[in-house]
Amino acid sequence: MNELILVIVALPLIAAVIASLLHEKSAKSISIIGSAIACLVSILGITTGGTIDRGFHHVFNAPWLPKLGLMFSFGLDGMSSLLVLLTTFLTVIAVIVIPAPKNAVRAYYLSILVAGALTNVAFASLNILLFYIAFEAALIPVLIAIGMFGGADRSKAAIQFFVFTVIGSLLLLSAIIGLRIATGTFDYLTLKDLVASGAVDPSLLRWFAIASFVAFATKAAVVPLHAWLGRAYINTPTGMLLLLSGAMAKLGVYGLIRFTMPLGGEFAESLVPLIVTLGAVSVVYGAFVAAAQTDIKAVIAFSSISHMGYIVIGAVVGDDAARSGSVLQMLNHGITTGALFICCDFISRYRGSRQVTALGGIWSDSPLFSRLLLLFTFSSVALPLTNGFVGEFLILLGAFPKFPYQTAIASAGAIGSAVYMLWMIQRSIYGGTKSVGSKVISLGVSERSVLLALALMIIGIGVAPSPLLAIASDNGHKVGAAMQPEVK
Amino acid sequence: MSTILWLVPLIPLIGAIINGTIGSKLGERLSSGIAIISVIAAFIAAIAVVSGVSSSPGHFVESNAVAWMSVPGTPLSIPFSFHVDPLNGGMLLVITGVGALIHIYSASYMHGDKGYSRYFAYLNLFVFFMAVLVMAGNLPLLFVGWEGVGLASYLLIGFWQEKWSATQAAKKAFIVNRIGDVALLIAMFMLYREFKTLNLYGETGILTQLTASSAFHVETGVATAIALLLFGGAAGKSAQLPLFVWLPDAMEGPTPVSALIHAATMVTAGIYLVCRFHLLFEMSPLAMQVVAWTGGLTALVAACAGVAQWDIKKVLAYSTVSQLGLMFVACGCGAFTAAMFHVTTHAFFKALLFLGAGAVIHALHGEQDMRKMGGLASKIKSTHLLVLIGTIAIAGIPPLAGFWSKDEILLAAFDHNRPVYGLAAATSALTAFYMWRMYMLTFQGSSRVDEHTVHHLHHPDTRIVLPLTILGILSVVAGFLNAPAVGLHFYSDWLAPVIPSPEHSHNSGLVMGISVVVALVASAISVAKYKSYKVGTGDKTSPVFAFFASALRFDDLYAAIVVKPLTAAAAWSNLSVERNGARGLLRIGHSSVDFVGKSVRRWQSGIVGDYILSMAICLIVIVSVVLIAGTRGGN
Amino acid sequence: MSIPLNYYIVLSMILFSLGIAGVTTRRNPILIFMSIELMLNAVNLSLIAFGRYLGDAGGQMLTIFVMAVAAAEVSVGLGILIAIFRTKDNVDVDVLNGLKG
Amino acid sequence: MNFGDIHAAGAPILMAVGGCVVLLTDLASKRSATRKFGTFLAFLFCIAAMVCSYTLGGQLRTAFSNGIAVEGLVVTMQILLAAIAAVTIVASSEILQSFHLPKGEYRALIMLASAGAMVLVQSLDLVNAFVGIEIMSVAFYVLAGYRRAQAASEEAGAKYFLMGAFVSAILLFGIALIYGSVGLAMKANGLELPQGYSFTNIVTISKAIHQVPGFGTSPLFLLGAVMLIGSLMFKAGVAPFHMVAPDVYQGAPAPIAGFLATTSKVAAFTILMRFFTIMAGADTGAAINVVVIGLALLSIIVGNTGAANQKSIKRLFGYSSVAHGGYIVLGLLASLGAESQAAAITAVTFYIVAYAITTIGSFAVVAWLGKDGEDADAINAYRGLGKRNLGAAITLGIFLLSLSGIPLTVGFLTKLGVFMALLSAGGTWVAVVALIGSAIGLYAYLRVISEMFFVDSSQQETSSTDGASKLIAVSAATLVIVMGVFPSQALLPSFEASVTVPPVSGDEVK
Repeated sequence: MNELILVIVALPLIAAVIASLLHEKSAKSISIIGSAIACLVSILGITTGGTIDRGFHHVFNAPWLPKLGLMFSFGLDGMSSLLVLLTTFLTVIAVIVIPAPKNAVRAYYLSILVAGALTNVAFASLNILLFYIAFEAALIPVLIAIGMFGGADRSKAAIQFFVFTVIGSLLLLSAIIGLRIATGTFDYLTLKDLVASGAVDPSLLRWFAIASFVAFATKAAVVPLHAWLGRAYINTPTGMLLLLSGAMAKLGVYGLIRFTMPLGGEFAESLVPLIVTLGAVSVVYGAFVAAAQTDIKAVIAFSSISHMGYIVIGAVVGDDAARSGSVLQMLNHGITTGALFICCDFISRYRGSRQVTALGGIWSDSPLFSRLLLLFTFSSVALPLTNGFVGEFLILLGAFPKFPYQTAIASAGAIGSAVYMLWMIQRSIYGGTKSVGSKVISLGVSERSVLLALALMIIGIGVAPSPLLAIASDNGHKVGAAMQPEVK
Repeated sequence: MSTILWLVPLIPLIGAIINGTIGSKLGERLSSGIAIISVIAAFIAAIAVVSGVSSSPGHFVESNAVAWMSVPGTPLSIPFSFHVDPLNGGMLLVITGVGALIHIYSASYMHGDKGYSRYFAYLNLFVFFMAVLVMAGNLPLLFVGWEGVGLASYLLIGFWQEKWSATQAAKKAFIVNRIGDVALLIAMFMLYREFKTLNLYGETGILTQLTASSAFHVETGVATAIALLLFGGAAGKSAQLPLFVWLPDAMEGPTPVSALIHAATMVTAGIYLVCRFHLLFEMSPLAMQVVAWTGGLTALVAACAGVAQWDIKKVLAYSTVSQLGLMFVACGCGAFTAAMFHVTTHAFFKALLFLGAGAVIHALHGEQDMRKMGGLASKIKSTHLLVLIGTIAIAGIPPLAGFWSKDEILLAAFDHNRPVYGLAAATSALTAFYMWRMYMLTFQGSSRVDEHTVHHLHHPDTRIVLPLTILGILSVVAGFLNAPAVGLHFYSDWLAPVIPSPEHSHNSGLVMGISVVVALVASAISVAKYKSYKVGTGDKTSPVFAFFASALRFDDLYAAIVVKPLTAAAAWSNLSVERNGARGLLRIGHSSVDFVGKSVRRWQSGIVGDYILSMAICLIVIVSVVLIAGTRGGN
Repeated sequence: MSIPLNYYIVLSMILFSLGIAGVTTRRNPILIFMSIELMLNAVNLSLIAFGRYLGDAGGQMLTIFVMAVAAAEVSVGLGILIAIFRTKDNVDVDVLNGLKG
Repeated sequence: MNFGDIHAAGAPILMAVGGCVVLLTDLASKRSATRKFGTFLAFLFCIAAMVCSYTLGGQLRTAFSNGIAVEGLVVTMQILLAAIAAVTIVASSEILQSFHLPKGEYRALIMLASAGAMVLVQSLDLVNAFVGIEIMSVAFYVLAGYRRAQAASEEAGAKYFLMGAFVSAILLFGIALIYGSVGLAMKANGLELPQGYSFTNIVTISKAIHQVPGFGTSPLFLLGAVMLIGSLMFKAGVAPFHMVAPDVYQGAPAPIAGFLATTSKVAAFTILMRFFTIMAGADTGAAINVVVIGLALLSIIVGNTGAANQKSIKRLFGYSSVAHGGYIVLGLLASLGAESQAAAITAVTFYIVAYAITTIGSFAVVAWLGKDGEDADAINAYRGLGKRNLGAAITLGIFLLSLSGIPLTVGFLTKLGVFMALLSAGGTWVAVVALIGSAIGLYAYLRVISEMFFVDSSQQETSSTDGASKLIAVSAATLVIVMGVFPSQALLPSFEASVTVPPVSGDEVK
């Protein structure tokens, strides 16, 4: 039972290896099977079970390089189990919906599956060094996907993305090593207890707080550390983009909740106002930049700076409701933005362009697609009874008492999202058809079912979020409380 | 009872889902049938609910709570729960009732449109959200309805989405509403901070806490802030200054939509919100002043704009804005009963007028310009008669509905806020003027309709006439629900449990006299002026007229001070900050690396002599460093 | 009365510096060789002086090593230089600038 | 002088003898037959050397009147050196064939150079160190210029020689000064020369440093030490003494370049480690630390930035070797701290081994992709390689990622080790600068990866003929990954080499 996470990680990898060995035709189906089973298994991960240690369940330990203090130690709490589920789910739909590039089918699926698996390792790891390794190694498949299958500007985008994010994580590495030297362990729970008991030199914790914040904020594309995002997202192939924007960007926020806040000591607390302000700035800035785009993929890309701003605020503000909302919103953002990117991919495939100037009239010839896109749009606009509203509402509600002004500014971002999303909708699906080589967007069975499933999730989470909130509310901050290990 | 509460919103929702999913396959009869029946059913349920309210001891009925948003380990738990008391009970009847009539009307009006079932899906969806809005037992749920009706309005304004202007108007409506919504949202956050709950009712509910004397731990400053934010939301939804600009454009939607959403129901949500929180508003005189003045100014501005419109629907749109303004005047003067009463009567006669206008437009194959109308009285008699009733009602001529409800407002203003009374009085004069102008231009005078159309007039069928008739009757009699002058106050008694009845004012006679005179005089002038209108005579040349026609150029103002700067800011942040700034940051790192690399490679000149030289130099430098550092470190 | 050690050391340092100066300034490989030889002999001098002063054979022994090694080096180096001279008939070391950057 | 001594010095002796034997057999036998046989013979001697030094075991022992010492570190390094030599000999058969270069001499030179390196690695007396260095270097000069026909190779040889000769003079002067200063200090303080040790012996030096007050900071000694360290840094290709390295690596044929790069680094850094360990905890003032930090950071910056935007991949590897030299020096810096010493030595040893494997592999790829002996040197020749020759592209990609220290490659673990040692020695800001430097390096390496995978090109598939290099490259890549994921319990302990210096009998201790 404790090996659950190993299964979740291993299945896609095995599938990837098999797929890359077999003929191209079978690659897709095998990848689907592997990732789908992993997704189903990760549903089990939500239920508490296996060994339970200080708030984490399915705790698994095995030595990797004990001399370096590097262990395969995994454990899930509500937050990480949800994020693992999200990652596996996004992997599945990425494989199902987005067709692989003709020339290198196997490499493509390989990169996606490996990226998903490594992201899961990071989400489930209870050993900081292991987390770091996965955190950084997961960049390689992304690098390859961007560089090999990306857009026009791919090689530059790939290098920039990689170097920029690695600089952040190198700082994190130095901080992690510092912790190890001071405490002699990489084990998250032990470190957490040590820090909580004030046994660690605060100057070191300060350094950890700063370095890890930089690393994680870069990952979560918090302004002004978002510089890599624009070019990277626009040039990332949609399949990988689902994982990159949907799951990996969440590693940043996850890191803030899991590591920076608990291990950063008082200094991390003193960073909170800064982080919240940056979050609010990201919300507004992202909206502004998104509003100036004409490429719908770019609109969605920059919109996610805005959305991540909310999530970051909720993550650090130190209010249970806000933090739970933030965790839920990570899911929501993964689902909604994923759906939007998928639709964007359809549009560019069938209409031959992503420029709003060349689009229009999709509603009249592709009604179902258009309605779904409209729904996704309003989920992104955080309309009540869609998933987007629940998350943002809880985040802002929780953040308001402590940071009224930042929260008010962030709330105003809701106007911005309405502006650019509705503008995009108006230009792309309303009106009359403009582009010459435009075909009717005909959804296959699998594509249709995936989009409908996403739509149902959006409504479902919007109407009945409580079960997910119950899981999401069991996140990092509780571990400290349940200090004494309870053995089941 | 609680289950019936659920029926009110859910039946229309089911109708919407059916029409939205398989509607296109059902055919017109069936899909319109489903829609109409669902709303009528909702209406019946509403009647049941309201009767339950009147019969229940506490004058309210409450549904059971179904979990929605709740975070374990925090006090936060927000259920789906409905609460109906006299205040929103009355509105519920109006919404479902008028809604049903308009559904029936639409069944004929929208005949032949390729989006027929989609239209009814949207319309049902609207009824659902509107019901949720008024029945909501807590603020987030109210917000669901609040933004939901915004969504429905967006979808219906942009119903003909091939039409650029339509989608433009829809977008504008949603975004302007969003501005108000954000204000409401922040108000919600503040309320949560103050009251530690978002429930409106129940022993811990916000309103209950407000009634309790303990409520006054909220100091006035906070109360004012919250009240103003709430009013901000209301101003967005109810098209008040400065956010009224979306409503005239909203006329791009089908006319029945304008009747239902943009006249009878949705736009009154703002008044409902303010009345709901009247205790809070009463705690803050400043807020009351703001509400009253905003209402008064909006009323006057819109009335001025109404005078100068040629598009029949635009006239009605501005008149709606202006009437809503009057309602806020009432709120601002503490006459919440009057406000709610005017909401009701206005729903009747404005719906009547819109539907009548719709009938006219329908008859004329979509012609909306009054300059191309005239002399229709003889041609479409039933419509003419009913529109006439509506005109008299809104013009404030006794004994029709408009007179009574408006009179209450004017009285309250007269008693509490004379300057605003002046605004309101002027407004009612202008109202009478432009309504008669509209009537005369449309039905009287010489026909300016082109020949072809005259001979092929669409004559309204029963599905159009019936709703008009019912609304006509209501517009006549509804006034007597609350006519204190003649000793009738059913309505204020009905609201009494929620809103205390106003004390009798000794000025009523005076005010009533003034308003009657004003209304009659204005009407007379208007009739005289437009008895025999010829195209091109007079007024549209004058700059004042043009200024009024453009609603005091508010759109241009916003374009100048809001839209342009923000667009510029967006472009700037994209180009200057994102392209050159953020990516410039990358470029700087990149080029600095290149720079160092270049110098390193220049150092590597390839000439071994230089190598040896630089090595010797480096050695000497190091040696000197060592000898200095070493000897210092030594002692 | 023998010459103090310091004299030898200073002398050898001067010689060594002269050698360095020669190596860095000259462009003719033969002269560079000679300068290097000068440096090596400066080293030898100092070694012998130290050895003599300490009464230790190590110095002299190392000197022998140095001589041998220097011979080996020179032979190899001359070989290389002749090879170069064959290709480009010019023994200025500055012509060796194909590899740079 | 007994069998024990012979055994202790067995590896270099075997290599040297092997070199001569190979040379002679090559003379004796007919040209055609020798290729296989000579290679086999050389290979055999290399194996023998490995076995010999493996049998020495890990515990400390000295030989030849304490002229040389043997312990875990020496064993590891000698095995590594022999392996490098063997691999190089195998890898070079291609170029020897296609350029009609004399084979016997070549193998002999490789083995002699390796023998010299081994001597240097295990020498405890600076005189032996000097002899070792010279044996190694002289062979290097010849090897660098071995492809006489080609101007570049010739130039490389000449430059290497001129610089090398100059440096060995400096080295000698350093030795001489140390010799003198130690002698004078002991004489002045009436310390006895430890029994059986000479003044130039590291043990004696350490005794002087630790027992003579103020000796560590005496100008004479510091001057000598700096000259010694500096010239060894030159051999290791550390900035600012790196300048000849990129030229030589670019000029020499790929297998030779790989040999030079690795062997010289292994040897030089090992002896440096030994020298640093005796200075650990000694009062040498701030001097040595300052110098070492300066050199390390300088070469990290120079190496990584210099590697950026290179046109020649061998030159890129040259600069990257400079950068990695810098990281190793950081490890040495940590080894100056008493408490972080063990960790530092382990880290450095591991780093050196990993670097040797990666570098040999990288140069092997360059040789592999070359057409009939000519190296595939121009980076734009790698454009679109992923499409043409995926195997080679992936292999090189692995090496590049390892060089840039990305997790799941050995490069990450090496950097991790060095930084752990460094931070535990308290060099936080040094570490941060170094980290930024490695990010820059990442940029340089990614350019090649991007050329290989991300850029399409119309170049034709080059049919590689060099099977040996291919084999070496692939196996090295495998090793890089395996060591990166499981530097398994079998591998790690041997790196827990402690550089030990024979204790000085206590009676002199005052």
